[in-house]
Amino acid sequence: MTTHIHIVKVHHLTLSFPTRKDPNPKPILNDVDFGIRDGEILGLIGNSGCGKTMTSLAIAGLLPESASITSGSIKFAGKDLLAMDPKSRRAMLGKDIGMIFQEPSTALDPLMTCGKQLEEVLTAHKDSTKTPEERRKAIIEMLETVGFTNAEEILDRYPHQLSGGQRQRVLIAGAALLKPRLLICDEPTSSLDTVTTVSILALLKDLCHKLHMTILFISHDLSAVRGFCDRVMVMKDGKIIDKDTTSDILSHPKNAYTAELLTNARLDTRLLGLEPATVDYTRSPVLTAKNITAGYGDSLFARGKNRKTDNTILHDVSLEVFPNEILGLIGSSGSGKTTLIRSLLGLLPHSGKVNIRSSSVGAIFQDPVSCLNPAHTIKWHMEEALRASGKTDNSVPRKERKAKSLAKIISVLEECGLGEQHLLRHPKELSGGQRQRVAIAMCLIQEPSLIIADEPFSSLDASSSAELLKLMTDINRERSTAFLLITHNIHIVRQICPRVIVMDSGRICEEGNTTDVLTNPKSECTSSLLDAEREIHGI
Amino acid sequence: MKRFITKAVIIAASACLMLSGFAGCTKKAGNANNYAVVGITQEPGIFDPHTVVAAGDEEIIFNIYEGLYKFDYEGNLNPCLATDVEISDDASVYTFTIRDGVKFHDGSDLDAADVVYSLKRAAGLLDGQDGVALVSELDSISDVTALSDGRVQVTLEASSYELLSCFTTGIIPENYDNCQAAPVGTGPFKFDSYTPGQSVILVKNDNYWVHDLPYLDKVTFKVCADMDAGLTELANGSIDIFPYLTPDRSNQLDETKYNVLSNGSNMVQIFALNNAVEPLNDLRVRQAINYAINRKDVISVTMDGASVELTTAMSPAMGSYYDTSLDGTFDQDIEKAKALMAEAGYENGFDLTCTVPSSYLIHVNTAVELASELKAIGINMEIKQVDWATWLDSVYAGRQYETTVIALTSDYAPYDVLSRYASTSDGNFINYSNSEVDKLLAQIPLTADVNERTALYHQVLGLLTNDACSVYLQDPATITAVSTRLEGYHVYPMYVQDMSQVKLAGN
Amino acid sequence: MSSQKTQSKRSPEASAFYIAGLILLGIVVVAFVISLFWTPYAPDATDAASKFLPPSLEHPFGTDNFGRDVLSRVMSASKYTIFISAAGVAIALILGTVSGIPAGYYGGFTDRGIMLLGNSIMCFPGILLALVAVAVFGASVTNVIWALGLVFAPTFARVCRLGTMEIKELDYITHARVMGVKPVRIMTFHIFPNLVSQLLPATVIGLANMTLFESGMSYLGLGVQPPDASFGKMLSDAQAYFRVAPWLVIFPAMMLIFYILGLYFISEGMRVSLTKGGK
Amino acid sequence: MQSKAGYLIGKLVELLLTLLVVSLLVFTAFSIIPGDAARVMLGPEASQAQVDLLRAELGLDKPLIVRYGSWLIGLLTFNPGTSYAYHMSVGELIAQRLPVTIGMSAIAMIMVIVISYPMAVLSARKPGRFGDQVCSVIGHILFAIPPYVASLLLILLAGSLFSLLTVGNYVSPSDDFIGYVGCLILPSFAIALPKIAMSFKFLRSSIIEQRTSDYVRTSKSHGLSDFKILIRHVLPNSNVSSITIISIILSDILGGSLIVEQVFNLPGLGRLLLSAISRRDFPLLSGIVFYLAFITVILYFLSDIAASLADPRIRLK
Repeated sequence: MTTHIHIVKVHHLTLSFPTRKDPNPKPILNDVDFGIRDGEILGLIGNSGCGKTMTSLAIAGLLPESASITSGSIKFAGKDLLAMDPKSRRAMLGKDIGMIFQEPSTALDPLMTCGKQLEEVLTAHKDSTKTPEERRKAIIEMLETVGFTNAEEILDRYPHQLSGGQRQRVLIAGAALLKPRLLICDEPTSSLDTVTTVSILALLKDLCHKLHMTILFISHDLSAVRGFCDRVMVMKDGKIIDKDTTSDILSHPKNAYTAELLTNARLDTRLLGLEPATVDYTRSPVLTAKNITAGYGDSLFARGKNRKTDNTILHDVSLEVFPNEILGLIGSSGSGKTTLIRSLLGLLPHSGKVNIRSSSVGAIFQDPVSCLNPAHTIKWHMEEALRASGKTDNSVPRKERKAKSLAKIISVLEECGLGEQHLLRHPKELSGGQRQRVAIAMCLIQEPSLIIADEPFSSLDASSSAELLKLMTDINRERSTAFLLITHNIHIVRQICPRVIVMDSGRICEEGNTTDVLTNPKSECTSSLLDAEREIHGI
Repeated sequence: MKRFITKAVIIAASACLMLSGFAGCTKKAGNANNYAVVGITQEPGIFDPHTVVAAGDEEIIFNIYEGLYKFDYEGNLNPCLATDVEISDDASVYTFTIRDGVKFHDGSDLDAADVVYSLKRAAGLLDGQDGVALVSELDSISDVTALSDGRVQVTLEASSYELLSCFTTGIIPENYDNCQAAPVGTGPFKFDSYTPGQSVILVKNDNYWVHDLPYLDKVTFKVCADMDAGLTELANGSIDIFPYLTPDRSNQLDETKYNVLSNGSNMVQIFALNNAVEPLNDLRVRQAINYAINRKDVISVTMDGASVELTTAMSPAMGSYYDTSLDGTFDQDIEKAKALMAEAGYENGFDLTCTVPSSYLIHVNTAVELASELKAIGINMEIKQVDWATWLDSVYAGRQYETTVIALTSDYAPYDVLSRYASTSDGNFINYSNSEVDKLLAQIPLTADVNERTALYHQVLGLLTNDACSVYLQDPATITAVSTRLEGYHVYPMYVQDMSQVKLAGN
Repeated sequence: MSSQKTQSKRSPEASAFYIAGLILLGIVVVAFVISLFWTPYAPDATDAASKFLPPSLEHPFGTDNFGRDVLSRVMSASKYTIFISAAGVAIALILGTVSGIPAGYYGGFTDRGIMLLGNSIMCFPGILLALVAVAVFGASVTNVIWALGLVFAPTFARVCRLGTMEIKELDYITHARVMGVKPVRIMTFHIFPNLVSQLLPATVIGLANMTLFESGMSYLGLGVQPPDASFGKMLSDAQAYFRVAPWLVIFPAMMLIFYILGLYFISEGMRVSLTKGGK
Repeated sequence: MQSKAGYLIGKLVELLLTLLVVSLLVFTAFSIIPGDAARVMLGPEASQAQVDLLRAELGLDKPLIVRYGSWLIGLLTFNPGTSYAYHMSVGELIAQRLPVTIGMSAIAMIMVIVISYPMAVLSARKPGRFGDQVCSVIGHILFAIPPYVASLLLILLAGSLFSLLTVGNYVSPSDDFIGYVGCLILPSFAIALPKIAMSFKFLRSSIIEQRTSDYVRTSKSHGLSDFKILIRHVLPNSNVSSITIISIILSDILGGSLIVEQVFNLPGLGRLLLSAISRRDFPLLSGIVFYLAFITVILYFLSDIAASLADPRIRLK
């Protein structure tokens, strides 16, 4: 092996949060030892709470006050960081070490223009640029480097006037303004959508070459490092358990935990063998929507006055869902998918016609945390669904009715892979996947002919998603329930949806047989979705 | 950062010191010293001598207006703007001789025309007054004329030997009708200004007809929210004279700074029983209540023992009119009270409501003490506090109440005190009705001889006490704190503040 | 899951607040409970012979200007304080939830109407409104309770409205709507139980603030009426004597402050454990 | 910019509607008060004829709706009638008392800001440290002391300690401005005490919250010093969230002054109010209540505007 110049060398670092009660707690970082080579992009992967963020903060010198480094050392370009005084460490920040963080929406001061905030980076390190004009020039230059074509305008914008991706670019510009040698990126893309993620990663890679920066890239998602990092480290419980080049890790994981992470990331491998029902397109559709136009209303006064300002999100959308069908609905974020289904469910005022053949439509939503009422038990939820469906028979005596409904509830729960033991639990005592199952069970007990599912997998890990998918196809087959599945995951669509609709900017831009649409995209938005997918997952 | 803050604190602190230092300086510079500040607890409102009703207003305008006659601090009625009066034998015509050389505050001289105008105005005899007397006591005047010799003749509809004390009503310049905004009288002080809620300022009348009076250049009547606020101001030296204190409050004052004067107020504090409601319409119940009450304790908790006990409707301050033989009639006797209650069929007692005006601490406190004492004979008295307006409306005018506690004020005139017990009187809010009393009250004004009148008054008092028409409690002491800076202040047996005799100590 | 539960159980800071709060509140509540059955003397029995006795074994808190036992009066005053604040908060809570939840849930004109009324009430400095209400309807315990309930209702309405607006956007409410649950049922059974955690601290703070108001009104003579004892009235009566009989001020003030402080501490404990739990 | 104007117009309409509801509430409340103003003015000894005469003179015999209309017009022209009890214009009476109430509130507000702000900044520097804990506990205790109890204690203290600060001797600002401020300092302090605690608590937690926010972390990673972060980021942001609480405190202070001036015997609106209540002085009472509410409404309105100026998220929607 060739020897490498390490820009950062972390030596047997152990870190903990001692309190008065417990002076020797379990360390958060346990004997962490690695180096970052000059000019490389090093990925640091692990689940939340594994210590990857603490590692980065230790390097940057931004550890919380309560943290204590019990042993080890950190060297940056040969200097022992832990031996330096706080002032000179602070002087390194921004100048030698730049950082960007996960949540671009809150990482900028809402009261200050972007230009001012970027200028602070320069004024904090006085030596670099002198006059305001020079500073301004430097900032504009950097904004252009990170991909803004309207850099001058961005200077005077407030953070809330920018999109998430733009904010992240501004933050990158701030971190890279003084051309630090090391850029620490702490989950910079995890709150961005796929297309933006791809562009941000490309930008980082580009910067890395242009400015000769070294990047420490932290992520919980192994798939994100594909094609981006040179080397990857895997962290678990404060220890680095695996370390290798990216290609080796992805193709031949040596460590069992790494392999597990990898399989979780590759949902698609488990999708095979799902069998949705066959659809008869000649039957009359369960749901017909014609010329749906909808938007979010303004305040009372604005609504009357300026009709010009266009708050319309959906433009003239028409679609049909046939019995037994699982219809996929894909599109980038902001394309109007959620608005569409809210209109279909009658939750939003809209123009146009929605025709639903059966009286009840079920719905399951994205967030497993808020899909159930935290104040009530699962039993209550099921009873409430049953009551709301109006399918209880009021002629039978109360006691009998109760027994009957309980039996029904249990049978539906069992169908959804839950059991009697879950009846008296509260939502917080269930896992995300279980909660989504309860949500489905609540739909099923109402015996709907159509279930609208809005990104039900996006917050679940791969195995739970797979199980949930299986449940959905089972229901589809056995109960002949139609699904309208909104997702950003094209693989799932490919696997289970016979037909797909692609949306962009509030319009349906493509519609048709899934295989046709995905292999031979006719519209630009479909191809860009597919490109982004390919970039990230390497498929 | 820290240094900055310390600095700021120091600056702020020194600014405070400077401010208050200045405040001290300027205050002293403003002292011409020859002034007095009197604390009053009632908001002044009316300065017209004929429409004035509230005692709190009268005590101020006593210094501005003068009548034909005027009381002194011993209760004597002395000639003032009149030098003499001649009363016809049947007491239906009063003829006054007007004093010479008196000037109004506006510089004009006092003459008979002014007196005629003033008396007519007070009696409602001017054009457009429809005969509604502004001063209801003078309602019986049928005509006022100026005689050729400069005297003024007053003719009454019905004879009365008891009317002289009513001629203390203020005399104002002829055809003057702006007394509310700009009072003009002949008194020792001129009206200067009134700031609602804060003060009334009077200044010396240099042309006052009594030579050398008044001594002070300026008198300020300063409004204090209540007795305790006044006490705070006294302790602070911002007022010089404060009447209507209680002994336990005046005891807290610095003796070197304040003299405390105490005197009867000629008020009658009454635990009024509505004679028209069950079970108070039963004489035995009223007697029982009278016997159940320990007046000494009432006086002890409300006035720290400084008041005069009452058993009848008149204060001993009224001198010979007061009937001393009634003293001690209702000394506390629980057994007797219980027996009377049993006799009346209430051996288990009953519930009672006492409606008291919340603005008068002394009455509220009295009610509290009474409620506690009445428990002994099984009467469970609930206290309902109402504001003064509601009290006037529903208790005094509407007579919708069971019991109440109030102090009845009056001029220093016995007829004034007792006339309210006539069954037809507007002031008979206890609904007392005794034909014998009515007869006596009609007879009194027609009786020329003072001794005979006194005997009749005694008879009325005896009947009132016999009927136990209400519970008479105390003549609350008027306790006044006067700064040692001043001397010559006298406590009147009525609701006035005479500032004309007050002067700086040692002068 | 269970580890999470123990973690969010209570921080030492929160428990310190709880303990301090419960001790202070406990003193007043114990006085209150005992006063229901027994007080050393009848609280309104006057005794002219024993006025202004300083604290002694016979009268641990001394006697007042009527010779009444201050301890007995303080005990019976705690009854009114606790009763008025509790009843007032109950009224405010009921009015607040009944108006606030629909306002938040329906939005639009319902919201505007209800909030306009609420904001209008909140535009009066609270004590002013309570004073005027009591002045209009007469000073009595019932009227004080109603006045305070009315004054505080908009505060609770706000909490409910904001909470409802937040909760109604959550998936489980959307779900319930999709399932066809009736709005009234959604508000009562789906939303209200989830507001409890927000209403609880507001209730405790409301109790304390209401006590402050009540004592202020009694101080001005427009609250609890004599001879019944209340802290505010006792303090205003004692004001004249606080140079000669300081115990008349000290003990009622102490109990009043204990009660309010106790409530504040408990609400602070709730706040701390809520925010810590949230992290 | 369009919707900015819309925001302003919306707020203005809301303001006017609120004022209308406020005026209705006030009027209805005072129309149902028992007690006859004429009887109160004339006192117990007056005859019914005199009372009736005065009633007609005051317009008390007219129907309610007519009285409301004329009253509302009076309010809008800042001339809400003549006081029954004082025989003076209500506007004039209120204007006379306003210096006390406003002065006291202003001084109290200055005290709240001047004392609580530095305390909060210092306390929030090291949350959980001894000094912070002491501040917090003192804050809680101050919070629990009713203003009138604080007043009593202050009078006691002031009497024995600093006789420089005058108690109960009101000086009008036109006579002697410094004396005026001097006589208001103690009462203002009594009102300010619990509010200092309140604003301290709020500011402290808001500063602590801001200090742990993401953009502070960003600024740290940019190499800014703690002091600079405090001044440029933490304080401006906590100020934005404090604007609402400040307006609430101001309204509380106004209410508190009503009680405290009673203790200090200051001729402010509170005493005028109580005397108006007991004298059934309807024009005066309604005038005071309405204008106090009016001031509060304006304060809330201004705080909304201030918030929109300070926060670009509201300003540039």
